[in-house]
Amino acid sequence: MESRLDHEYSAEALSAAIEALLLVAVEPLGIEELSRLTEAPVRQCQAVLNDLCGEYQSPRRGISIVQVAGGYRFATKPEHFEVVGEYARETYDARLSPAALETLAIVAYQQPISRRRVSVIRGVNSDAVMRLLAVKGYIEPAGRGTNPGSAVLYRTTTIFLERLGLNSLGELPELGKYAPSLEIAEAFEAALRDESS
Amino acid sequence: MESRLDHEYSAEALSAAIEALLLVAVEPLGIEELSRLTEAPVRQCQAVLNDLCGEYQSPRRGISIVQVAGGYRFATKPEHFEVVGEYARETYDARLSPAALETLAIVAYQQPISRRRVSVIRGVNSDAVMRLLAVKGYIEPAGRGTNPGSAVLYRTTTIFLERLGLNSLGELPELGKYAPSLEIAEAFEAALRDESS
Amino acid sequence: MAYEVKLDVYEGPIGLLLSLIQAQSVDVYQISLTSLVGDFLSEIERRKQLDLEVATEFVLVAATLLEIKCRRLLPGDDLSDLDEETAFDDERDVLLARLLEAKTYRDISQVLSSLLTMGQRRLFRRVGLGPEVAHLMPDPLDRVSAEGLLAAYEALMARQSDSEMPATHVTPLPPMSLDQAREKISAHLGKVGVSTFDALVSDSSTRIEVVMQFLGILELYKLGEIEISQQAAFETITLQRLS
Repeated sequence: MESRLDHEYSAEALSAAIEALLLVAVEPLGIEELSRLTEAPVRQCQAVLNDLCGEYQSPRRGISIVQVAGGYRFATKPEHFEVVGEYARETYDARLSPAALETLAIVAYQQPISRRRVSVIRGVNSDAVMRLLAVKGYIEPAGRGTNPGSAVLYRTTTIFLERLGLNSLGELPELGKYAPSLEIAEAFEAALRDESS
Repeated sequence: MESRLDHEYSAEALSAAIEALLLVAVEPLGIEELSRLTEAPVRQCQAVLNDLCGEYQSPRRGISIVQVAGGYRFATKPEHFEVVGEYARETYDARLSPAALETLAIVAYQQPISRRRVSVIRGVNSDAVMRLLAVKGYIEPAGRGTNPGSAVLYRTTTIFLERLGLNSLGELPELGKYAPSLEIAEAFEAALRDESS
Repeated sequence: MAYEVKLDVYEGPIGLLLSLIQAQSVDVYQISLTSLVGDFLSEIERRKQLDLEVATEFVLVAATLLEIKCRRLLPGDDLSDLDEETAFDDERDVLLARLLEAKTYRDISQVLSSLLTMGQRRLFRRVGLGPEVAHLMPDPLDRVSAEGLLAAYEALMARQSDSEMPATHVTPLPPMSLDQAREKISAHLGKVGVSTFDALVSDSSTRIEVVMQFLGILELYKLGEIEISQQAAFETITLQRLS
């Protein structure tokens, strides 16, 4: 295969090309994708990328390359949040109401899931909250269920993973650990059974 | 005025903060705006920025800071256009083409309109598509809404009209029966605004 | 289509119940069902006053709660029909399971919230392609006419009206609170002195109204304002005003 540069990449040229790709990417770029786009071997890409990440660690830099949602991405460093956050508030508003957070948690752990099913779990029509989450980019349609006439199913997005700083859904906190303890369950049950307890 | 860092910025910290701002800025940032956001004097900002631009000149870097009308922004260097173009084509063909048409249609028929509202109508986050359309020259900012803190509104450009062979917006095909849905979109947007506040 | 959505509405009946339980006491062992039922009903009442549509689900949960409460208020335990008991237990278990599920998601949403707060301190570049490479991007208006643009817009708008909330999903709450039920019973017995339960609820069209009035009777009985008599289970209930 012919290389785009018509010659073997030098480490420096490959590093620069990867840097350029990361600047224009709207989603995290995985190492395979970088390798395919640059037509350089995965191993070389990874080595170059590791060095590049290291360079941006320097305190002189206000930005860094972070690994998130299964790929690499340019991001501002947390210490500049005060300055950057003010500028970007309109574009990057991440605040969510408790209802939206609960809905997001349900989608995150039960995806792919229909709006209707979310409404059933929450016991209240959740269409508007689901729309808000889609507009904010946290969830997206993921096709339809397998039966004819099935509803649209939703899943979380890479933006969701980015905002939470997770590399994959597998890094979500384990649901089982947050199930109510036996004591709580018993107390709830008692509340629904015996007036005296 | 008190500095955000509770002390005078070191040149290094200011440089890092400016770098972070330039990374996330949607529009080029002017020197006055950088000074206001960082709360550092214009002169200091300019000096630091000149050094920063110089650093990115290095052939090791695949990106640079360019000065355009209105301010400074990050850009990819010309020698990487080919690899970046390949990414642009792939991303665009796979994901963005139908979305772009839909988005452009909304802007055309509902202008001036904010990015957020377009997302509300489409039901998915449309920021990336809006930016691509702006880069392509089909839409452009048309000032802000009348309320304080209003979002930037977008409209179609003359390039858009030329491309479609129209003399004016009045020549856009007339809307049929779906026009009343505007109210639905407005009701949703109102609901979402309540929700996120 | 005129409707109003308020922040409150986003909390479902199970979530509301959970909030009330957690607001009531830090010690979950001290939960009082009576005040739970009262709080739940007055919250539904408040939402109704805000002129909001209240989901059927709220009414169903209220009915289950009321049923649980009714059983406790009843002297003895004569309702020993096995099928009915089992059905009641199932209903209560479902409510319990949903409460525990809601608590799980509520707790974990706190974790997501703190991850989001931390994640927010680091902002990603979303600007995408710069103008310098605009010419490398395919043209979205390639092969697209003004009519094509209109078609895309109309298809989008049609899809949007399809995804409207179905009006059947929510129903208005029947217009009766516990207080109103008690007042109605007192007024009714004040007029006729003695009445059957069937006569009392003859003008009530919904299950929840009947349940409300049944609960009202039990409360008035506890307060010693009325006398209740019934020959056997499912026989006619006779109500008589005392004093």
